[in-house]
Amino acid sequence: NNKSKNGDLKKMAVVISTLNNPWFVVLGESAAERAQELGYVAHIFDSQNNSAKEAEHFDNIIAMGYDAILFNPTDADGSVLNVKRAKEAGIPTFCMDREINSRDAAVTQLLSDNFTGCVKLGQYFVRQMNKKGNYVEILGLVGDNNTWNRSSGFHSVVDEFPDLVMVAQQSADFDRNKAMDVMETIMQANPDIDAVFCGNDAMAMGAYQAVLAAGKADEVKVFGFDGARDAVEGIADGKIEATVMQFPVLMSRTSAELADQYINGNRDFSSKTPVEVILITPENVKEYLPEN
Amino acid sequence: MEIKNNQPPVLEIKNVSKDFSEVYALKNVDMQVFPGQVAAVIGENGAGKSTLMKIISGVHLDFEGQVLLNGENVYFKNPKEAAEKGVAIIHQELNLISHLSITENLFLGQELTTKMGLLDYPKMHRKAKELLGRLQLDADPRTPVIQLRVGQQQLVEIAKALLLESKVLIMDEPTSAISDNEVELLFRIINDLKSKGVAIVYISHKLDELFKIADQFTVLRDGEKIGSGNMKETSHDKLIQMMVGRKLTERIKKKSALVQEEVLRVENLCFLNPENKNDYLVNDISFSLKKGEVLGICGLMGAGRTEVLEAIFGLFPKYVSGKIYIEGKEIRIKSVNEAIEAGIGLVPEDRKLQGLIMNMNVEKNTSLSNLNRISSFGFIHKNKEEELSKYFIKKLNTRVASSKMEVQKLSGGNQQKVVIAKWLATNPKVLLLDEPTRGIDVGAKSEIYTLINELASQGMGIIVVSSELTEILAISDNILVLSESKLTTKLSREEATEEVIMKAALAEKEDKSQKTGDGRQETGISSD
Amino acid sequence: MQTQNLKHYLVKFQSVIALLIMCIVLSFLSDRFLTGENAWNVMRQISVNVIISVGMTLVILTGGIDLSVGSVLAFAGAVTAGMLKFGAEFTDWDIYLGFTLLGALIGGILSGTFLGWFNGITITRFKVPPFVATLAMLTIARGLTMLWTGGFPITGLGDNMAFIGTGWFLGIPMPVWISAVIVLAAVVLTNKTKLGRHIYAIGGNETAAKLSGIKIKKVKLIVYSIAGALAGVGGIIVTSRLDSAQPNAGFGFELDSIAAVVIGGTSLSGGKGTIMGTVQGALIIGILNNGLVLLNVSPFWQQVIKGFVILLAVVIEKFNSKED
Amino acid sequence: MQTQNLKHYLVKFQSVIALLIMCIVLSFLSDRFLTGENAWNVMRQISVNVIISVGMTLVILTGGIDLSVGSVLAFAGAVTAGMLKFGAEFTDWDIYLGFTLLGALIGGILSGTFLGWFNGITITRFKVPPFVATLAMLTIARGLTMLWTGGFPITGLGDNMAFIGTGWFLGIPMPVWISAVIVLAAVVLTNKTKLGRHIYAIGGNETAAKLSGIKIKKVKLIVYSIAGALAGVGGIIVTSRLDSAQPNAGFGFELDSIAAVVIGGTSLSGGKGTIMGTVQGALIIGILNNGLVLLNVSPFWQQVIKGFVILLAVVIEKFNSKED
Ligand SMILES: Nc1ncnc2c1ncn2[C@@H]1O[C@H](COP(=O)(O)OP(=O)(O)OP(=O)(O)O)[C@@H](O)[C@H]1O
Ligand SMILES: Nc1ncnc2c1ncn2[C@@H]1O[C@H](COP(=O)(O)OP(=O)(O)OP(=O)(O)O)[C@@H](O)[C@H]1O
Ligand SMILES: [Mg+2]
Ligand SMILES: [Mg+2]
Repeated sequence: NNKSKNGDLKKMAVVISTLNNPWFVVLGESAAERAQELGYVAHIFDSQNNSAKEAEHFDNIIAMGYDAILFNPTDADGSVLNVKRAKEAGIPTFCMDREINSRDAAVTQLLSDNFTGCVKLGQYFVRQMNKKGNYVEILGLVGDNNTWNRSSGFHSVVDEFPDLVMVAQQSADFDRNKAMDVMETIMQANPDIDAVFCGNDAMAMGAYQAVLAAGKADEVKVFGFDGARDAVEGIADGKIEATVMQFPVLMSRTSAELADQYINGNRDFSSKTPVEVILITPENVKEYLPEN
Repeated sequence: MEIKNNQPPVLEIKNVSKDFSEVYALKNVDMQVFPGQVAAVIGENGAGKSTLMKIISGVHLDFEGQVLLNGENVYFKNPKEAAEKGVAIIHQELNLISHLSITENLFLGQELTTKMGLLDYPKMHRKAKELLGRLQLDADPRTPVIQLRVGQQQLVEIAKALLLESKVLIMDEPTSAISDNEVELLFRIINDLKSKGVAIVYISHKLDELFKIADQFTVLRDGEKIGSGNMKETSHDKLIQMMVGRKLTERIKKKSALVQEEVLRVENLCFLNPENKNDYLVNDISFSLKKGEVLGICGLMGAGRTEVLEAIFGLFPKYVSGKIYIEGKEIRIKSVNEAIEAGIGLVPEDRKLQGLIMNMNVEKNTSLSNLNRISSFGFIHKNKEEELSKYFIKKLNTRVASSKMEVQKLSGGNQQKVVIAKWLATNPKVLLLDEPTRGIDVGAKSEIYTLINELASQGMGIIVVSSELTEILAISDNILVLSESKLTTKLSREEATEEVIMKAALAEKEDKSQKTGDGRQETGISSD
Repeated sequence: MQTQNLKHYLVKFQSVIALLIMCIVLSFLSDRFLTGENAWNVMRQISVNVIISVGMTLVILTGGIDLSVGSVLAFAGAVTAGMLKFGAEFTDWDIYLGFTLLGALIGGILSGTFLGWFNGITITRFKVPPFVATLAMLTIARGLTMLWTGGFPITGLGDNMAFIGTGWFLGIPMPVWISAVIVLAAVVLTNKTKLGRHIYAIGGNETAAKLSGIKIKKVKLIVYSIAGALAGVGGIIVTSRLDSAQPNAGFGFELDSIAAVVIGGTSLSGGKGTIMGTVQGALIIGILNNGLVLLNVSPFWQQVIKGFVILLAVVIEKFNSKED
Repeated sequence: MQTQNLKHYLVKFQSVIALLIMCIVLSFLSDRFLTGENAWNVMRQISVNVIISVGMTLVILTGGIDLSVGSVLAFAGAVTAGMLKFGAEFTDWDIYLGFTLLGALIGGILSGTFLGWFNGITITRFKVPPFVATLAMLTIARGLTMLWTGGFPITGLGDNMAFIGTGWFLGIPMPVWISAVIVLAAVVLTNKTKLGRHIYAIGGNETAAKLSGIKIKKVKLIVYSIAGALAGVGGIIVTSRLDSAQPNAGFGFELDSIAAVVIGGTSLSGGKGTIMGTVQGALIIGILNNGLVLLNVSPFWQQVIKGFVILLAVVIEKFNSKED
């Protein structure tokens, strides 16, 4: 029964941290799509990476009486109050991809674990590098906790190996263009770089462009995170070494389905619903190419 | 010549020198000012008059020499301190905040407050109204000054200084923007202040004024004091000789070389007030201008003289109606460009705001309306440009160090010549001059008169708007008198006298005040 | 005289007209728009922008600009949260200072004021153009915030702190109270005090103001400090509402704030404008954001429409005031 | 006369001094800084900023501002990439148009020009203040880019396209060539042409310019169109360099660009400034970014240091030009 009391279709709000990044566009659009398939009206809200903006969206969503929120938070801590407010107003929230630091505010959180993903990536990284060499890390937005989750997951493995030397750690704000500029300059300061680890695939592609332009595509191994389409293709073409695939489509479709179950009376949810992340390397890339 | 006086001076300047990065503006200048008397300071443009006044009033802080007030050495750190010690100044340039009201401008920096520390508007408005009454400026003190005309703004500036009730009042060209009517008024106020023992330092390029009002004079030339003395013991010519260091040829009355060929005819020119659809700024004016004729336009402040010129020049095509003929052909002027193409040039009233790009050099200002002529395919020929400006520098005798000098560094007279040069370079058939000699020294003035004559005798039609009757009388062949945006009289040079003109200038005004039963008399008109 | 007066009023309330048109259109398009709840919603949402825009108005009235408000806001929020949560520890002297909520709030506002004052100093003493000086502060304050927080948000600030941003008092949300008080104070400041006159005078004609004996440097210093202090207040509210000081809070706020000021009719060249105009400008932006969301316009289209509506709002204003 | 001349030269090259000091300090701190390779690196990195800042300089010289450059850049890049990759399909008429590289490039630049022209129209015909008009365009163009790309990057544009951003010609990177040609053209435009003179005149004194018969509206329209076209060129280079048109490309470029112009000594109130000054401003910013990364300064500190160095650079300039 997807009709509310006055006969209109029930509504789901999809609140996305930012639509300035294709990965999140996929997340938002597939959540909305699935909700519509299930017979709901679905609307996407763009928080523009701004917690204050997100709070405004929640105010509006509560005022407009949505029936569920599929939520991709801007911040683990800064978004908690929003979810609590929605809960008080009787609107269930389902977190997607990014975590909030509260066990009971959201109905459930569907998370692809950034930390664990980067641990896997780190282990692969160490193997590819034969435990030694110079590498560069390019961080995302330094005020963003995903940046640090990924970075610390990676370092929790890689820092165990003293011969792996991080010669530079710089930020490129998750931006392809900035990553290219930064990488070019880092290569000026450090001629012998063996690898670069980037906090997302956009930056990995930017770093690859820099490496390519410098004629060092064969020497420098590029690692990314996200499983963005061009990065996956890049792995197949031998441009990128590895990335970590998160499954935005799976995650968002599942969250829409769980919300539907909740609305239909199911209350049996565990507070976290982990969604697998998969390390993509040339060995398994075939399965994940867009054609498949 | 030395000034004789029995009283001690209230203000004394000793050995004052001032340089602007290596260029001396003042060299060892002395001066004395006595209570209850008017001390005139005269000199050519750039002689250093304003600079001296700025030193006295605490605007310029680094100078050599001494300023003594009541015999005591003083050093004002800012204009406010000077005002507090009783030295007030009316600056040459208008220093009003255009979006603030009259009251707010008058009390700027010395606002009256209530006990709670908030502004006391009722009290300030009351005092402002009182003061405006004294100056016969009939305006609501709440009016933003931007809505006032230049002359009225000048009166506000004067009022601002009067408010300070100072012991020494410096007036730097207070009459350059107001018409004779208001000048008379100002003189009465000055006389009033004199009788109260206020010392006044008075700067003006209008020598006739000085003979009416001043007691002593000091002449500056190139930053040096050339002489001083009592006004009664000197003459017009002696003063001029001291100022310019040479004898000026007497004002040339132009040979009447009038041909009958008409260059401009205006029929039923109307200019609707953009703010008030029932009001005309120019109301149904027709006249014609012959080749080689100098047509003077006069009237009181706000009579609509400027608007006549602006209407012809195509500045407000939406609000202007009427027919304009150039050399017998009717033309429709919808933009400044079309006016220029038709052969009209306008030297505007305010050279700083309307005439010049202050941070551009002489060369570029001169060529601004003539770029088509000195460029091909949109590229400017620099050498032609330089030639052009050098030609006019020579022709107008503009005093500049080089044609690459920024115009903001020139004195007023030379700036005015640059504006005129810009328009002469367009080779106009008709040249409109709005207050061409405002704030210009006698030397430069006579040069501009000579120039006007010369241009006319070459066949150019010239219209001159001026607030100075003597000027209009000296240079025009025919005179139009406006009153309340209507044309009241056309006079030939022979018919025109100051009395006739003043009467015509007041015609509509009196008419109106009678009609509305408003008995308020326009006072202060006396012609001599 | 009668029609003159009417016209005068029309001109005076020109931007109210743009606002009214928007409200009428929106209330036809969405029955959710004209509800009390939504009204408080909008008011609460714009309160932070109103607060920093009041400071921005003062700065712009003097002919300056302040690009650093967003970063200063983040810094002040982080300082408040840090003081509240961790206190101040001086390990060298073995001193630990805890702070009460009030202490932390004052600390936050003072830190904002200090950064604003620093802006003022670079502008008045070192004669750096306001645009460059505050652009530099934009990165400096952001960097300081990152350093202070280590890039991580500071959370868990307690219910008292949360009350400032989320509480209600006499049926009105706290942020609305705070912004109302600040707006009132600023209206009095600009209209009824010497300082207010001097601010307008400096923006109108700095030379003339100087010749009238106004202490330009002092006034500017005060104005930039006020802007910093108000950014600090904004930072406290944002932090309190989220129960978390975000290191990247306030990103891009400078443009929103300047937009509110300019749409409210204040001239960027200074000397002309009012606080109430700015409030209306912030309302226009706030209602627009709210309305587009209420109407479920797609986020991509929202940006396009928002741009056109802002243009339209300004054109309507201009059109009304043409007679000025 | 001799010392006068010397002083004149010192003043003329004032901003070069700030630049020199920076270079000397950096070459002491890093032996990698003063290498030919790194020099090309810096030049290539600033080329996009230089190109859009040339347009920005012209706009600012007329007394305006253009906040929309970043979004226009993104839009033009997306249009180019879209045309190149997908062509234009008119399903209604069953027409499919493919585009050559040249066609796509022209399309991209024209789309930028159009948005710039639209800015000019709102400013001159509807009398919207430049700040508001271009702020509106900032969101509009971003929204249009999102709509055009659906929020996804357009990638895989081929080697010919890539050559524009990453290729070398006669030992010099292509983007440097392009920016050099544009700078040269702009220097000629500002110094040698009627249009250039009119631009300065309008910014110096709009009333006087109008009274001198200059067509204010036309000149402004041209200038904003040029700014749009140059943003388009910038968009093409960014797209080519990344082999991908990013919907969020150019975000925040307006501030970088205005900073380059202002640091280069152009006055925000118009009428005063030079193209070469802007190039120096862009160099200062570019070298600063480069140096901080070369020295591997922590990203947190980078922001703080960057702010202070910009302040310092401007203070040094001011100090040198005090004698002016
Ligand atoms: N701020 C300044 N910087 C440089 N030079 C200046 C400055 N002010 C005045 N001068 C120069 O000092 C000299 C004296 O100028 P001043 O304004 O005192 O002349 P003035 O006698 O008042 O002339 P006028 O009758 O035109 O008002 C001029 O040569 C002028 O160019
Ligand atoms: N800015 C303005 N605001 C309102 N009215 C104005 C303005 N400028 C001019 N006017 C009106 O136009 C009329 C003519 O003014 P204008 O300045 O042309 O007179 P003028 O004869 O040239 O005097 P002036 O000696 O001041 O140049 C005035 O009566 C006045 O009402
Ligand atoms: Mg003077
Ligand atoms: Mg006039």
